[in-house]
Amino acid sequence: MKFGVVVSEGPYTHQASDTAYHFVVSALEAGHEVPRVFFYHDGVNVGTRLSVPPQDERNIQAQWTDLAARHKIDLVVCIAAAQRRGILDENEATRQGKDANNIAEGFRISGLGQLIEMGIQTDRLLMFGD
Amino acid sequence: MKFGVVVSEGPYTHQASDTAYHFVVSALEAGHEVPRVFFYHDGVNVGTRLSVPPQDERNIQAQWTDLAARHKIDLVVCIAAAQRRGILDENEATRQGKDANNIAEGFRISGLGQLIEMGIQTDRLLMFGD
Amino acid sequence: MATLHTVNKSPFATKALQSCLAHARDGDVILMIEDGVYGATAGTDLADVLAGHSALKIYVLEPDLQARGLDTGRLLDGVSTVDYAGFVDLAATTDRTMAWL
Amino acid sequence: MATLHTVNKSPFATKALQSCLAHARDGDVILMIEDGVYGATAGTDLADVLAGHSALKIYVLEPDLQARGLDTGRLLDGVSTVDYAGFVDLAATTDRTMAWL
Amino acid sequence: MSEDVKKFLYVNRKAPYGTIYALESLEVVLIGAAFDQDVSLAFLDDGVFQLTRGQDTTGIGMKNFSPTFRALGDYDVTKLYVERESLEERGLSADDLQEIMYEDEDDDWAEKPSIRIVSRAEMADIFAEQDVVLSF
Amino acid sequence: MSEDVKKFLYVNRKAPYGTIYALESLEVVLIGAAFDQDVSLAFLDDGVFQLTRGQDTTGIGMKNFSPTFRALGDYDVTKLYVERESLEERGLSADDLQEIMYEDEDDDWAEKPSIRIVSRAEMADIFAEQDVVLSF
Repeated sequence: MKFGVVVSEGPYTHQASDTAYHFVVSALEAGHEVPRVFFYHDGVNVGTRLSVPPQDERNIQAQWTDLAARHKIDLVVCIAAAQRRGILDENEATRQGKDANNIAEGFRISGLGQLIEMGIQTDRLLMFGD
Repeated sequence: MKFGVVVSEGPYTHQASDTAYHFVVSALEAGHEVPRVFFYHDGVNVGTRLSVPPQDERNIQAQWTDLAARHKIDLVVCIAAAQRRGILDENEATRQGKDANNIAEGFRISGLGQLIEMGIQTDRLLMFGD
Repeated sequence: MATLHTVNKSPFATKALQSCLAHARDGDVILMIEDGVYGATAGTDLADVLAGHSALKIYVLEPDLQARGLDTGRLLDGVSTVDYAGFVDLAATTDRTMAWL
Repeated sequence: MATLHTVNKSPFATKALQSCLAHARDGDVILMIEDGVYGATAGTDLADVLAGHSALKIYVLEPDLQARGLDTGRLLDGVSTVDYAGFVDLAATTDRTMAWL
Repeated sequence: MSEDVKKFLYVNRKAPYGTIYALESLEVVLIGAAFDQDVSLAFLDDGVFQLTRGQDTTGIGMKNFSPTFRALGDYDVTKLYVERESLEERGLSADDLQEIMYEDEDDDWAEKPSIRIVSRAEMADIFAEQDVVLSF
Repeated sequence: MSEDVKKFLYVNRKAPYGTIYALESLEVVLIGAAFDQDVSLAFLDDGVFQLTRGQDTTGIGMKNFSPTFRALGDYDVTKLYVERESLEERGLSADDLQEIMYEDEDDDWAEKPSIRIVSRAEMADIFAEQDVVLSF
C-alpha cells in the first residue's frame, strides 16, 4: 500500500515530525511504500540544514535526510509556506535576492500541487501536526 | 516604566509576534521604555533574514528590525532555542561548521541569562506565545 | 496588588480561559487577546463561564475583535474594550502580568 | 468503510477528543497518540467522555504512553495498545485517516 | 465521475488570524482546485469563525483573507459544509456568515449559495464518504 | 532578602514531549538559578504530567528530561508547587510523582521534599506574590 504523509509542525517544538518519522519507518519495514512526505505550515522548518541540536538529542533533519536517501522518499517542502518562514534553496535565494540558503540535503522546494498529487496517487494520507 | 517582552512563537504561524510588536509600538508611543525583546521557543524564527512574505503581507522580521533601530531595542534570540531550530549568526555558523547563517539585522544571539536579566531589570514582563 | 491575566486562546478550543478564571483573585484584570476574544461574546454555550466573576475586570482587545468580524454589540455585559495603548496601560497599572498560553 | 481518527492532544487541554468522538461513526477506530494518550487513562474527571462509545475501537500508542510514565494498568477498559507498526496496520486496514489537530 | 477523481475534504477546525492554519488551508484549496477532484470544505468547531461577515484586520496589521472565500466559486469549489451545532455553541447563526455564491453550470448558471448548513450527524456522514481528508 | 532579589515564578501548564515547552522551561530554570533570585516553579493543569514517575522515552526516540527535575535542588531551586486539583482531575496523586529532594542548608542539610502539593486557592495566592511570571 502507498502512504502519503504530511508534516505540519516544526522540529523539536512539536512531536509531529517525530511521530511521522516513526510511522514512515514502520510503514517501510512492513513493506508499504512512502513515495513522498510533504512538509507544510511550520513543518517546512524540518528542512533546514542549519539546525544544531544538542548532542544528546536526535537530529530530526538528519533522520529524514538519511531515511529518504535509503528509501528514495521525495521530501517536498511547500514553497509558499517556506518563503514566509525563511526556508530557501539556492534557486529561490537567487530569485529572491537573498545572500544565503538553508535547505538540507534530500529536501526539495516545490508547490502545493505536490500535496494534492500525493493525495491522488497514494492509498492513504496521514497528517501529523498540532 | 520599563517593559520586558518575550516572544515565544514563530512569525506568521501564530499571531504572538504581531501582538508583541503592536504592544511594543504602543508602549513606546506612551513614553515607556522597552530595552529588550527576548525571542524564545519558535520565537527565534522571527529573527531570520531569509523570509520572503507575500508582497501584500506584513514583513514581521523587517518590522522588528526597523523598530529596534529607531528605538534602540535589544532584540535577543536565545542561543539554545536557535541552535535546535537552525537560526545562526556568523560566529555560530563558523563555530558549528555550518556554511551559511541567517540571522537578520538588529537581532543578536545570546544566552538565556539575558531573559532573566530582562526580568530583573524591567518593571513588567509580558509574554506572547501559544 | 492586582495581576493582569492575558488569555489568547478560544475558550471553545482550549481550557486556558477556565483555568485563568479559576486562579484569578478579586480585583484582578483579564484581557482577552487574539483568539481569546471569542470568550467575551454573548449568547454562546460558554457565556456562563464568565458569570460569577464580577469581582474581576474583563477587557477585550478591540483590534482582535474587529479582525474576527465581531461587533462590540455582541460582547457580554461588563466586558470593556481596549486598543493596544489600553493594553499597555493595563500592564502598567497592574502589578504583574501572567500569560495563559 | 471505517475511518481511523488520530487524536494527539490532551483532552484536559483541548476539545479535540470530544469533537472527534462526536463525529466518529460506529465501527470507526480512534488512535490516541502524543499528548492524546492522556485521554485513555482511567480515574480521571474525563473518563466518562469515552463511555457510551462502545461501538468504536479505541487504541493508544504505547511508546507515547511509556514516555509519559503511564502504565498500561492505568488504561480505561476496552482501550488497546499498539506500537508504530500497529499504527501502520490501523491506517492500512481502515479506509481513510482523519487527524484531529 | 471518472475513477481518477477522488473525494477531497478540507477540514477547518481553527479560528482565523490567531494562527495561520485557516489561511494556509485556503491556499491549498485554491491550488488543489486545478486538479479536477471532487472537493468539499468542512467548517466545524472554531473553523466556523473563518466565515463570519465583516472581518476587518486593519487594526492587527494582518491581511484580511476572508474575501477569498467568495472567489471559491470561480474555482469550481462550491461545497462549503458548515456545522449547525458548532455555530449554535458559538452564538452564531447562518446570518452571521458572509454570503458565498457560485454559478451552477448544470442549471443555466443560476446563482446558488455555496454554504450548506449541516447537522453534526450529517457532517460525520460527509467525513465517511471521503477518499482524502486534509485537516487544518 | 535584598531588594535586588525578585520573586520569579515559572508556570508549567503543558504536558511533556508532545511539545517542547516543558523542556525549554527547565532550561530557563537551570540558567536562571545562577542569578540568585527567589525562584519557584508552579505545576498546574497538564503541567503536573511533567513530574510523573517512570517516564521512558526510548520508544519515541526523544530525550527523557524528567531526571533533571531531581537535580534542581543542587541549583537551590527547592520550591516546586503542584496543584492538588490538577492532579485529581487527571487521576493522579502525589504518589504518582517522582521524589524530588533538596538539602536544607538552614536545617543542618536535612533532606526535604521540593514538591509541595497546594490547593488551587493557594496556587492563586502564590501567583499573586510574584514579581515576574514566566509561562510555559
